[in-house]
Amino acid sequence: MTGNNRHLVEVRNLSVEFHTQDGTVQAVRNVSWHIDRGETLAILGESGSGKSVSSSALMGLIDIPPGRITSGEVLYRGEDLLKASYERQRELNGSKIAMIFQDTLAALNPVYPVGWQVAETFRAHGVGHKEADSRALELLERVELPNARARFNDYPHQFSGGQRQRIMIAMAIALDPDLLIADEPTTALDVSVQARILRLLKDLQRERGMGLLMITHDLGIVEGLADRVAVMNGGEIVETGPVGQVFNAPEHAYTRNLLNAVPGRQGFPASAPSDERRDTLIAVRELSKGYPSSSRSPVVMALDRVSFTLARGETLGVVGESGSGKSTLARTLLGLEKASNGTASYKDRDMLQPTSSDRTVLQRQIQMVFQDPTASLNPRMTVEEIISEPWAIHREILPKKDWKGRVGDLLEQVGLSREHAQRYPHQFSGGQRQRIAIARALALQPEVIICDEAVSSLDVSVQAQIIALLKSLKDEHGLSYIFIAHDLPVVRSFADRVLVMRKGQIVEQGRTEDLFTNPQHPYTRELLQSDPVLGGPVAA
Amino acid sequence: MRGYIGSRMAHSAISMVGLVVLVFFLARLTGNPVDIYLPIEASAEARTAFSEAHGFDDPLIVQFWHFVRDLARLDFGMSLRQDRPVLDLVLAAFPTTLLLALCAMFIALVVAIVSGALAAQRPNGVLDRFVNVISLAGASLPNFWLAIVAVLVFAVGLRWLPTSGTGGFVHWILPVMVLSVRPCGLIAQVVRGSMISAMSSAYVKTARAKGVRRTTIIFVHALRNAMLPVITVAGDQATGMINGAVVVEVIFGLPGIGKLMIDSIQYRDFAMVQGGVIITAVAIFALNIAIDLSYALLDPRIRYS
Amino acid sequence: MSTIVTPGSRPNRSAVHRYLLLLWHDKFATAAVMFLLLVFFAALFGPALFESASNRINLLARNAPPLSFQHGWTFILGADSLGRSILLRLIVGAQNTMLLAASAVVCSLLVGSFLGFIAGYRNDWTSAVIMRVADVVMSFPSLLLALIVLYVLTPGIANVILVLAITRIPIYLRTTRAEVLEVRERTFVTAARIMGASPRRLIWRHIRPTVTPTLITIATLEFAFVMLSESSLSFLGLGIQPPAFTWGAMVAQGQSYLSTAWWVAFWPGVAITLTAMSLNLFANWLRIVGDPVQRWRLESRKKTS
Amino acid sequence: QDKSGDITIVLSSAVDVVEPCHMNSTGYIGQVLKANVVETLTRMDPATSEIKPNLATEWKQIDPQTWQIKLREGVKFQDGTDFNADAVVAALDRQFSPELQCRDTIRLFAKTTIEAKALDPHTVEIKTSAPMPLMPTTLSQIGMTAPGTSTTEATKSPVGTGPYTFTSWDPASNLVLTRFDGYWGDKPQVRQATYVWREEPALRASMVKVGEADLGLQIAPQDVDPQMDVGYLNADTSRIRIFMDKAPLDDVRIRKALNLAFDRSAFVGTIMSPDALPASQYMLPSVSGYDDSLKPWPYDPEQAKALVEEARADGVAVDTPIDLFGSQFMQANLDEMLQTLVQGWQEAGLNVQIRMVDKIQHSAMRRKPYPTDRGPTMVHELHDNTAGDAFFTMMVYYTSEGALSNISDPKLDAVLEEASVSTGDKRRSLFQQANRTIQQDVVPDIMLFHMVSYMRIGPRVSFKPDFTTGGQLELAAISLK
Ligand SMILES: Nc1ncnc2c1ncn2[C@@H]1O[C@H](COP(=O)(O)OP(=O)(O)OP(=O)(O)O)[C@@H](O)[C@H]1O
Ligand SMILES: Nc1ncnc2c1ncn2[C@@H]1O[C@H](COP(=O)(O)OP(=O)(O)OP(=O)(O)O)[C@@H](O)[C@H]1O
Ligand SMILES: [Mg+2]
Ligand SMILES: [Mg+2]
Repeated sequence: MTGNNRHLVEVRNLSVEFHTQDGTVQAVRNVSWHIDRGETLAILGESGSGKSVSSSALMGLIDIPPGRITSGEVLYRGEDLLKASYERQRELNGSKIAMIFQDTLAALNPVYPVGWQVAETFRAHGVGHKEADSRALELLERVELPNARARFNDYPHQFSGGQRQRIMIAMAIALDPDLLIADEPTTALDVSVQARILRLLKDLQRERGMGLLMITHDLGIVEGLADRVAVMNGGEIVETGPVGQVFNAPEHAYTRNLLNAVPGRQGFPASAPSDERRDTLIAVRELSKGYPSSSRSPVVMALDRVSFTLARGETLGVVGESGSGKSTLARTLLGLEKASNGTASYKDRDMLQPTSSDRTVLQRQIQMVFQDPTASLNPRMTVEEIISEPWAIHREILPKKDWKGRVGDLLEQVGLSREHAQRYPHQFSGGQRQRIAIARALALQPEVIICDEAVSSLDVSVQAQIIALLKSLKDEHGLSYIFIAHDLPVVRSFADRVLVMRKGQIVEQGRTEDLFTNPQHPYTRELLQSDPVLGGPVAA
Repeated sequence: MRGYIGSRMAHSAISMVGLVVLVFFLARLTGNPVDIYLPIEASAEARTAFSEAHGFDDPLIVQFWHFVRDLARLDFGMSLRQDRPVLDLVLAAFPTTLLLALCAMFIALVVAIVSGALAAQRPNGVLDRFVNVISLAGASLPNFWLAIVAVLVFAVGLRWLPTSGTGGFVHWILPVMVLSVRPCGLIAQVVRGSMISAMSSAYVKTARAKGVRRTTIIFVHALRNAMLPVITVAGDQATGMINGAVVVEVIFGLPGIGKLMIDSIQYRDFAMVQGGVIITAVAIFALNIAIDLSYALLDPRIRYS
Repeated sequence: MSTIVTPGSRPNRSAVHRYLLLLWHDKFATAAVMFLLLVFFAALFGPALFESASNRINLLARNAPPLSFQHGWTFILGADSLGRSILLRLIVGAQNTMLLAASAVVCSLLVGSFLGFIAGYRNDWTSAVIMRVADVVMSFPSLLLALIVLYVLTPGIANVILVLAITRIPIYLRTTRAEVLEVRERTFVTAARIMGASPRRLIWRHIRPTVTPTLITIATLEFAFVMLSESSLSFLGLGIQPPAFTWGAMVAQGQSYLSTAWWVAFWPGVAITLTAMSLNLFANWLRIVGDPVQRWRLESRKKTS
Repeated sequence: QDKSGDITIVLSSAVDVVEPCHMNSTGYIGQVLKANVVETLTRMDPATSEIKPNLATEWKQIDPQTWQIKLREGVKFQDGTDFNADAVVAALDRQFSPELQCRDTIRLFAKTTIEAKALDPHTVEIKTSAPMPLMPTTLSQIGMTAPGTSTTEATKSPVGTGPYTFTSWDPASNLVLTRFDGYWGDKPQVRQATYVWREEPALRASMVKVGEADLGLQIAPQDVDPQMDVGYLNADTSRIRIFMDKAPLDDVRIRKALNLAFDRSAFVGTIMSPDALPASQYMLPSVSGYDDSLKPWPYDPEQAKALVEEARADGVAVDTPIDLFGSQFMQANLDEMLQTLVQGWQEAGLNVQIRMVDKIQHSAMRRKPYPTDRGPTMVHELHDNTAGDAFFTMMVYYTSEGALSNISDPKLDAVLEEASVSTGDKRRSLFQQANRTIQQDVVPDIMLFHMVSYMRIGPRVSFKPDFTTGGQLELAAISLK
């Protein structure tokens, strides 16, 4: 290690391109940045602007081919990682440089218990089995995985999105790396957990002088955590500098745009004529769902006597603790999980055990955007095929000749371009995939869309665009949404009513305005308190 | 899990009944054993006497009733050809077959998994092409050809090993080798195929980011995800061997179930055929239950009710 | 959007052209396709052109070694034990061989995978019934099945295909089912299901593409196996009877000459292996072309800037 | 222990039955037991086909249905019991036990029954229900089992008077015989013989080659190494039987054409071994009743064609496809032989299709009652007459009554009937006459070859096989080097 080098990690002139069927995609162009010990660099930027790709390049994780690093060097304490041998790269990965991946479901090996996978980081770098296990357990407890000891041997698919994200984090911080790359590490975490996780990262940074590369779209986090910020757009860094400077006096037009789009700064939804009596679409009564206890873990009551209604044209925000049963609620309503108890009806049709004719209606009228967009897209289908699939299923909606045009329209509406239609899911960034999933849900023009963290990976400007789109659909076609999110400002700006969930129960529900201004339940208060934008320490 | 095994065994018992009934009645469509057991010159009287002595002149349903009645007492009947209890003969032959199958499958699996997994690291690369050609040749070489060439080379030419027969460990080397070639080729191909997809998964990237060794990534992370078709195909091959590695048993003079069954079928030794089928079916059913359970063990997302 | 697409270096070529180009980038697959075409034409025109020449017995040329031209150029691969040109017999035999093997493999593949999809997708009593029937088929001695078919039906090619197909159904069935069990749990299948996709669509559009490559790999390997096992049925009187013949029959005929005239069994063996290998290389190519995550392997090669 | 007197013999099929009353019908039983463990009252000299004394010292025919046999004295069974008249009676009676279904009995006696009784300790009288002029020959095929042998169950450890005791037997892998010290005759050189079996000819050849075995039976002609392998006529004669009931096979010209249309000598040394003999009659030349003057049909394609054309001109349906049935288990290279024949017939203008069938179907084709739903039919078959008298062939295959016959020719029947009850030269010449009629006039078959087998003999032993070797392999005849 050459001591004469100032920076812990320095990226110079990095360019990455991908080969695709239609030509070459330049994902990253001449990107340069650096991080010093104990410093936090935040990379902000539009979804698909090359944040994930440029950081994976550091760890040698880009598939070459089809990817190609066309220029640049990555210096870790003066050593060019792009030229390092495989074995050297392996030594550094995990121990000196670690990464929290964006898409947690795909990133965890589905066939191994999570504890085993966390412990593997230790084992890969020479720690014995016993010790690795005990340290892994310690870590899982540290990232607040509930019941960590009992759930040590559960498999990734048995955890909620936020829980998986914490498992990923545990894996990454296991060996106190010099540099931690955190790619959207908290998108699935509720604000209070998020705050504690961020504090954990900060502590580590302070104790060990860890450098932190934070990729996020959450400006609140950036403000609270980062020392410097780099803004990416279209594969390039358009602006960089200390946080305060960039946020207070943005130079680049894109940065300005971004800062203006932040939700929550614009007040409450103007549209909600909320007292008007509207017909009820979905009525849920006393819905419960327990997961049978596996070998060691106790029965998990993912839903505990949940009751609520959804009216036509209404947006129902669902917020709450990570792992509180929000996704389970969505899945149960769609019949993907068998409810243990309770009823749910859609326009007086039984949703839990529908007759086959009812099922057709339900499938036509209720759509869902999954929390894990990557997994929900068939890797062997082009985007065009994916988005037009609803029409192929429900032939009456759109004649085949119009599919292509309509797909293009939808792509543009969600902020992608028409040319993307021929690409495959793996060729997109996390946020782009999320938008493809949204486009697919919209394609069917259903009456209800259940969005499970549908906009969590989107940068604020695209987020704003999507929210605006959803709102306009609601106004024009009377769509209703069940909108599951952790991002309270977004919920506040979009939802008419809000449910707050905790440990499988609804602890509070009410009109958005009431709830946000006058929270009743202590948990709701805690939640609002922790939000960096709404009430947290870094509130503007 | 226990409930699953229980219901599987119950279902298998029903299949077993079906199998036995099928074998019993269908086998009797394939000609009269008299034509083999008596000299061709035998008079009509001698032929009738033979049929009577062995109960072939009873109505089929009566014969079946006798069979079932004896079976209930675990009496599988007597071999027409050898005039010994079927059960003794089958149980004497079965260990040979089982040992052959176990050894051959073990070797085949190890070699195939290692070579197939390594080949998949660079599809269409040099190693891949090499493994491809070898495994395909292995999967399409006739067994008898391999067996005879192996004897000519290793026993006659080099004199390293005995030509055939039973005895010590050395006697098993050639048959096991010969027997493992086809499953090895087949499994290597399947491993290669499903490993290619597994290696491009996101969790492989995670493992790389953790600094996991390449061999661990291949053989621990990717392989387990790729194992589903592999064990299915391996199971099919093992089933084939339990049914009898006929060529190998015949050529190397190993007294296994395959040879026994082939002879019994050719000699219309119905009691033997029935007994042999029951015993091999028990093994095959058990193997299939084990394989189905291993799906759930390999991939926790697969669960059986 | 933010990314830059360098304007397509690919003008709008037709799909056929594109696939040919993709094929061209895999030289092995190209060679394989050429060989398969060769076999195809041999199968199509061989019998018309050389039928009688290939059956002309000439005991003087018995077992003539390869590259001996004294009997004419057609004896370049040598002669069989009746002095017939091996080359011509390979060409003429292609038709029967392909007809038989291809039909048997395709039948068992189609039936097996169809049942496998049902069994894997439904996973209820239908699945249990299908799987237990498959168990029975796996445990039923294939020689006995052959004899039964022989006695119950009239001998003919269709019946060989029947026997070969039935005995090989379980491997496709079990492989398909195992894969389906896993794939149907994936989120994208769930996503399609809540969109209202019919089971048929789920299976065809979402599950099948993931399962097919494995099935094709197995099928290509089975091809060789079926070609060889067919000949073992013909001695029972089931199947193709002389003077008609297949490559498998040629191998079987050469079996007894292994130590004296290796070429009699060798060349047809090579033909079988090469065909299986070509099919397999072609299947590998298809696997890569069909997998968007892998396709670059065939695309990127054309522009090494 | 001294192993120098121990040898290993590799057979071509598993010894899974050792019941001596099948030993003349099932080759491997005879090869193991006959003259080794179990002896017969008389024996045939292979060189002359004459019947010689063995356990019997003399015999005479009292009247057409009564024979008197004098037994050798001082003989003991391997279990220690005395060999005497009572033992012989027991052994003969056992042969007729209904539970045993003795194949030898079925073949040798057909419907004839016998009654044996002891006249004195060393004389036995046998009364037969019908005249049996060939009693001495018949007795050369009946094994004398010890009186203690079960008469209701096939024995699994036969006891006889022979020079070897049945020591151990694992039906799955091997069988061992050990020299019997109380043997009445000369002490043989071989101390112990282990029999193993391999079905694959190349394996048997290899085993002798590498020294794992000393004798290898049934070496395939193509594997023959003249240094080690000895060929011998194995008593089998192959032919194609013609079912003379359907056109065009009911026309003698066609049957002659079938015989003329191929070159028997071209097979010899190619598909058939170089030592195989083209056959003119369905028995070996050593059999009494064989006619030396008869030659195999010549190769005359022109005449064959002419005969076919002549028949065609007379309105015979010569183009009707003829089915030729064969079964692979009968003989090696059968496929090749039949294909070559078919090509010859095709050139002569006849349309023959090969139909390979399973063992049972083949048997069912060959014996009466014949299947009725068939077209013009021919069957390939083998027959061995090791008893040395034409009777054992002619009555079954060529009389109207014969179980395996397709002929109904009263004149021929009369000749054969007379021959069967005659003795001496008259008997021989009547059979010869019948053979001539059959080959020249009736033409009920296409006679092919007297078949040859090869035995591989290892360097430690010497042995000279002959046509009886297929049915008996006398260990005493093996000498050690
Ligand atoms: N394998 C690939 N083939 C082609 N294009 C790719 C591939 N992987 C990524 N890209 C493209 O590269 C660009 C950068 O992707 P990247 O994942 O770095 O985006 P990101 O900035 O992380 O976005 P997000 O915030 O949505 O995660 C995207 O436009 C994406 O479409
Ligand atoms: N298959 C399963 N087996 C056992 N437990 C499960 C399973 N799936 C989910 N759980 C548990 O059920 C609880 C609720 O999970 P759910 O996914 O609904 O949470 P969530 O509210 O969506 O959380 P997040 O915001 O983190 O996505 C969690 O504690 C989770 O660990
Ligand atoms: Mg990203
Ligand atoms: Mg969730």
